[in-house]
Amino acid sequence: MPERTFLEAIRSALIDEMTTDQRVFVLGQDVGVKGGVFLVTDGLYQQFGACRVIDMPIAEAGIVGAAIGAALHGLRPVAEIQFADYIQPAVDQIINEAAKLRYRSAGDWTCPIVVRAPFGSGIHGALYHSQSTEALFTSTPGLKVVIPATPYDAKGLLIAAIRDPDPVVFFEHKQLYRTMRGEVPDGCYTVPLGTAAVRRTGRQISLFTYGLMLHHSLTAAEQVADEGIDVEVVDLRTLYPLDRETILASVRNTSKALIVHEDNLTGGIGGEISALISEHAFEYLDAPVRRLASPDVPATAFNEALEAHFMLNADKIAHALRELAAY
Amino acid sequence: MPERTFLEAIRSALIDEMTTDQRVFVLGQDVGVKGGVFLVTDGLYQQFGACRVIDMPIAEAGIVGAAIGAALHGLRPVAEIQFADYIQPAVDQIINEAAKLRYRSAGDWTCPIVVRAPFGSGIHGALYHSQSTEALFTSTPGLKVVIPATPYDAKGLLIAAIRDPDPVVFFEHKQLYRTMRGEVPDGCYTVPLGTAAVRRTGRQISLFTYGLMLHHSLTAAEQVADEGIDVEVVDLRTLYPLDRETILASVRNTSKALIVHEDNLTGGIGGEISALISEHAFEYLDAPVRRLASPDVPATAFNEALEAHFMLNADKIAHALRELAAY
Amino acid sequence: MSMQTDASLAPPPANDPALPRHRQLGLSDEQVLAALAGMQRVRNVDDRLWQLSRQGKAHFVITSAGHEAAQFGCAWAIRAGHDYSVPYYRDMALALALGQTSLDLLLHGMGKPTDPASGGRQMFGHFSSRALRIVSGSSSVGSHIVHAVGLALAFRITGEQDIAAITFFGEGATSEGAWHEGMTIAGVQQLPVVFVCENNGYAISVPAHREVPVRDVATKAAGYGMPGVIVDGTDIFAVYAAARTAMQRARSGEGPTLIECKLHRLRPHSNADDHSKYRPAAELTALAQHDPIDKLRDYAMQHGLLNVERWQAMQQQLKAEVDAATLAADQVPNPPLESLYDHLYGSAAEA
Amino acid sequence: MSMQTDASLAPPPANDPALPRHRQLGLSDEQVLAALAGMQRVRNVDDRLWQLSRQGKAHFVITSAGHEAAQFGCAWAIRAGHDYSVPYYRDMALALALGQTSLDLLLHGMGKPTDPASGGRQMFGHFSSRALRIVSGSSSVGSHIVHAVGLALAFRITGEQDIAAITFFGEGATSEGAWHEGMTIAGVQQLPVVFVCENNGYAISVPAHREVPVRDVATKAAGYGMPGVIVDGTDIFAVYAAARTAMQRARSGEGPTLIECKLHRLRPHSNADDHSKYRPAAELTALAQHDPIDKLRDYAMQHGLLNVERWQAMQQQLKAEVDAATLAADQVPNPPLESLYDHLYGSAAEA
Ligand SMILES: Cc1ncc(C[n+]2csc(CCOP(=O)(O)OP(=O)(O)O)c2C)c(N)n1
Ligand SMILES: Cc1ncc(C[n+]2csc(CCOP(=O)(O)OP(=O)(O)O)c2C)c(N)n1
Ligand SMILES: [Mg+2]
Ligand SMILES: [Mg+2]
Repeated sequence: MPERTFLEAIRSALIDEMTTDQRVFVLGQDVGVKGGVFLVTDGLYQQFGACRVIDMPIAEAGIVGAAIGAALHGLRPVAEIQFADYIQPAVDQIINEAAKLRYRSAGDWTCPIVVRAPFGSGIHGALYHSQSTEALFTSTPGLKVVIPATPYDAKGLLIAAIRDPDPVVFFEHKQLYRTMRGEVPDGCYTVPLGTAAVRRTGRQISLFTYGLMLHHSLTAAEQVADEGIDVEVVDLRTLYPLDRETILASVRNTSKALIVHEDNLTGGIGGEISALISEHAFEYLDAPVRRLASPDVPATAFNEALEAHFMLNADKIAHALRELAAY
Repeated sequence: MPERTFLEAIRSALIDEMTTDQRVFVLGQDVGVKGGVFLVTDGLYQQFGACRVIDMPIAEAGIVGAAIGAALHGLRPVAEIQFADYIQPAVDQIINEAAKLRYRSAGDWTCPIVVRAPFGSGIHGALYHSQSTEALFTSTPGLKVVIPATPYDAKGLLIAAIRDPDPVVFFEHKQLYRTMRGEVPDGCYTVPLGTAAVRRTGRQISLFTYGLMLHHSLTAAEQVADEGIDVEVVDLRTLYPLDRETILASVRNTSKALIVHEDNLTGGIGGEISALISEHAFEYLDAPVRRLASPDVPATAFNEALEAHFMLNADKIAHALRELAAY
Repeated sequence: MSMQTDASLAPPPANDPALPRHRQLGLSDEQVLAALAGMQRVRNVDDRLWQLSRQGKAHFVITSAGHEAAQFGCAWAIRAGHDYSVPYYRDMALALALGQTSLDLLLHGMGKPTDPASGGRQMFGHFSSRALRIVSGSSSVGSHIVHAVGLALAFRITGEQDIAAITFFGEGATSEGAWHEGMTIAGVQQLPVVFVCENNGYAISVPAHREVPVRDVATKAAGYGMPGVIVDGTDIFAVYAAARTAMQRARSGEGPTLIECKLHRLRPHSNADDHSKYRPAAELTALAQHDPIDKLRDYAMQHGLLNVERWQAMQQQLKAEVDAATLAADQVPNPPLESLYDHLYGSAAEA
Repeated sequence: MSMQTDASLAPPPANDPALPRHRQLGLSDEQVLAALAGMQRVRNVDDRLWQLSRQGKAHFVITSAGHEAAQFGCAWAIRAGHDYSVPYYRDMALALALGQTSLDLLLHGMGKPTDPASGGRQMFGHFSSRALRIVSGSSSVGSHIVHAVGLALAFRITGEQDIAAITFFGEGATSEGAWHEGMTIAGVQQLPVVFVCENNGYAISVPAHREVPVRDVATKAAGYGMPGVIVDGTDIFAVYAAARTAMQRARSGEGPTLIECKLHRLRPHSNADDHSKYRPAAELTALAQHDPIDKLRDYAMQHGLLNVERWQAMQQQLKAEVDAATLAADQVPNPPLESLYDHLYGSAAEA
């Protein structure tokens, strides 16, 4: 199986799916000749032409709204928002339009669009090129929110998202684009939406996470393994709707839970997961459900020292695991 | 002390504060001659003139953005968004601009604006005149989110919000406007932001809620009181930042917690509160932290029967209290 | 498919100035009478909804009174079920002109499960039918324009010819950011889409000069690289002529058009509104002169398409029709409560 | 307050066509030379930032090369510390013209705690100074326009006269919904605000014809009830004349203006961009002809304000200056880590 970076896996998903399904097309700022600011769509313009790889004006509501309109006619648009920090002007289109179209028409109309956006810090992007904005979307019935962590999943989940009959917001961690490599098959395959993956089995603590933090978490799990702390690491993959079964089954097994996310602590998905565990696995718990997340400040700072201080890493996660193990 | 409806209390806050402080002004759609679609600003145009009671185009980002600009020059804008369902086009201005201005300029600039919006269901408003959209804002450092439940608080909290040095999103439940009456002093007074209020003391269950649901919760607490279930009812009032001390103190006392909100269950503020309790009062808990909220569908339906089925009420809350008491 | 929508398939118009206007436009007498009947039909539904709202049976009314000629005039230029229409809440008359029935509208207004627009989920005013290619909208002003643009983009991508999207909105909506973004994309790509502004001079209570920075909304078109056309929106023939030209332009790949229909909202914004608070008394009195139904009726009489008897008979029949439809709608029982959870997500099989 | 900003307080211009252009505009020789020095100073900072980025000492560079005349020309019409300026990331030259120093810019570019714009929090390109009334912006394209409009609204409310707000943006930003809403509000209320479009023909890689539906952004002004003016943005005097007229219009209550400065982005969008991928080679070669610094230098020489020796001396001095500023900025230590939590909320005392 060929090795690909996370970024190449996403590109490969787009190419394979566009080749297979004529209804699929890509639209966004700079996705054409430039191939996207991260080069995710590099070469697509040459391969599929200006009609299916569409450079758009700086108009996020227009981009998502146009995708919605095209989906109404049966197409399968994949809209790119250049950074997750700029998805806000499209919030109304995503939440009030895309996510409600099926429900508000009692199933007469549907809205199978994908909105891709790079998110996350660690590339010196400071306040407006680093945000984790998934919490804006994880309280919207009708929507799905997907965040892959591995190249294999990135491709399989993106193809599944494109084929899904409902709107999907698909966040890609910028730091994974070039640093993460893995085996990624040629051709189309899907990884089902709505299912988490147990990346490491363990008996003492369940760690729930997604995106870049999965990798820091796995490193941390190895660090503490030597100390006799056996951690199960669950990659959530879909944040909305959550895979409750996998989450609850894991924590019923281990009796302790740590949730790790790069998004701010307060109001992040961690609260929802903690609440779910409390509600449905309370009697299994041997310790408080813990959350480890970015501090409650607007986003990472430009200054390198502050950026490093802001960001989670394996050491911080290992520390939280040790504390929880000692509880 | 004069009796006022919830709506009159808000109007009285605006009038008194505009009289006291020349920097305060109101802007929004139909707030002028018409006095707002709910008549909250009725008479203000006549009293303060077109310069301080400004009818605006249908441009929510423009309304909030103009408020931000005016605040930069030292004014105290109170922007009205006609329905909480239409705050989405202003999300970028609220989250990325207002909430980050102080932080991003290291304190050089500040942004003391208030954004008022009526929210909630029960007036046959269906999918787009009924939403609870507070969860969009309860993960944003730099912002405050306030939701009053009584006429007294509505006035005091609104004046506090206007005087607050930072941006405040202020949601008013439409059903309370005319149905809720209470004593409301003449003249200016404030109710501090960031502090919850214990509305009913009790020893067995802590019930955390806000807005219209406070009243249903108090009714429910009375219903179950006869059955020997002693409920403490806490009115959160400020959803961001949460009054952790009051929440934790209450639950440490009662050992059980129920969170009630009209917002959807998944992704609502309930998850955050549940997580806080788990994290900081785990050892005091005698039962799982429970959440009772609206079902995870886009919003209430227009059909009366479905609307009634969607909505929480005292009976549903009493039922949840009984279940929790029996745990 | 409704009668009105056949007009766009009519033979090329005979431009003989001696002919009455409708014949010049290639419209038959029957088509004119059908439009008149349709406009009166929808006015009756409008009347009935206000009445039902006072009875507590319809919880929301948003009137199309005064807008009927604009909507019926455009409908003549639309092939329902082929071209896409993306309406707003004011477009009850359009929905009817495109093929929805009085019963459909009353089921919608009464929130019944058989409401074809939303199954009783949406407030009145959210007309929708996939069969007729009327696109479901939200209440969020201006947010639907981009969907029409996206549909037009889809035709471009699939290479479909001879098809267009048309969208409707008030002058107030033209202040929204999303409207601008839709217009911009349509202009940049010269897409097959027609934008129809029903300019009634008010956004609820706010008069146009406090919400629109120019006297004519059509002026805005120049900034988007498309023609802007002003028509008398109470004159069904003027509207039809403009809409037909615009739709033909769109369908033949010549790009988008903005049409501004100047007209009057004859009633308050909705049943929750009292327009006497913000409209001068003289203006309210003068409204009667701007009723598009009166105009078309007078035209039909002048040109011998109609006489008083036939008009009265027509009105009686339409009255009976709305009574029957109201009765039928009222009898539809509420949906099962669990249906609240239906249609949230589709199944994989769909894809 | 910088030298450039005094120009707007100069005596009424002498419109004698025999005079050199700057004298016709009431500008002294010293002012012209100061502007030239300023433009070269900021170009040096630009150069230095690219260099520092290759050294890993500045993580983001967004160039103002090619835009200097537009920004300095406008700055002449702004009374810094009195009028409000609401810039975008391309406006490094403006920040300097309004009174920020090379050191300020380098501190900002290197993310130092003493960065006056953001205390090292924002990426380079987010110029801000409350003292100079330069408003802090986000990176979200087009979102700042409304802030300028809100400032202008504030002047209206407080009744302040003889003050205006001015805001800057690229042609790409004019597609954003928020831009439209700001323009609409300014137009409806005829507010004292000036909109300056620095049209460099690209939004990152997307050429203007794929992002702007009209050839001239100035065309859009008509839809907002304000004049639209096109100027050669590489000609500092043309820009100054337009900006001065617009600011005077605004200050005297005559309403807003949209100014379009046509100019060229001489370098890639940012240090993360490679513009050879999307700009034709011939276009890249031709860029050298559009350097506004060369233009102003040639003008100064032609009119005897400058000679080769003096220009060389000036350049050397400016080179030394940027070296010194770089050294000074580089030596500033990182902030204490706990400062990450500062300035999240204010204290009640502030209010
Ligand atoms: C985004 C948004 N903001 C505000 C509203 C409230 N609202 C409903 S209708 C309306 C006025 C619309 O005026 P116009 O576009 O002129 O249409 P008209 O009703 O006059 O036909 C407003 C402000 C809304 N529905 N959506
Ligand atoms: C809302 C938003 N969308 C997208 C971006 C990404 N982006 C940054 S600069 C830019 C191009 C802006 O072009 P223009 O407005 O012409 O200004 P220029 O850079 O050419 O001076 C884009 C798309 C952004 N910063 N904000
Ligand atoms: Mg109107
Ligand atoms: Mg540009």
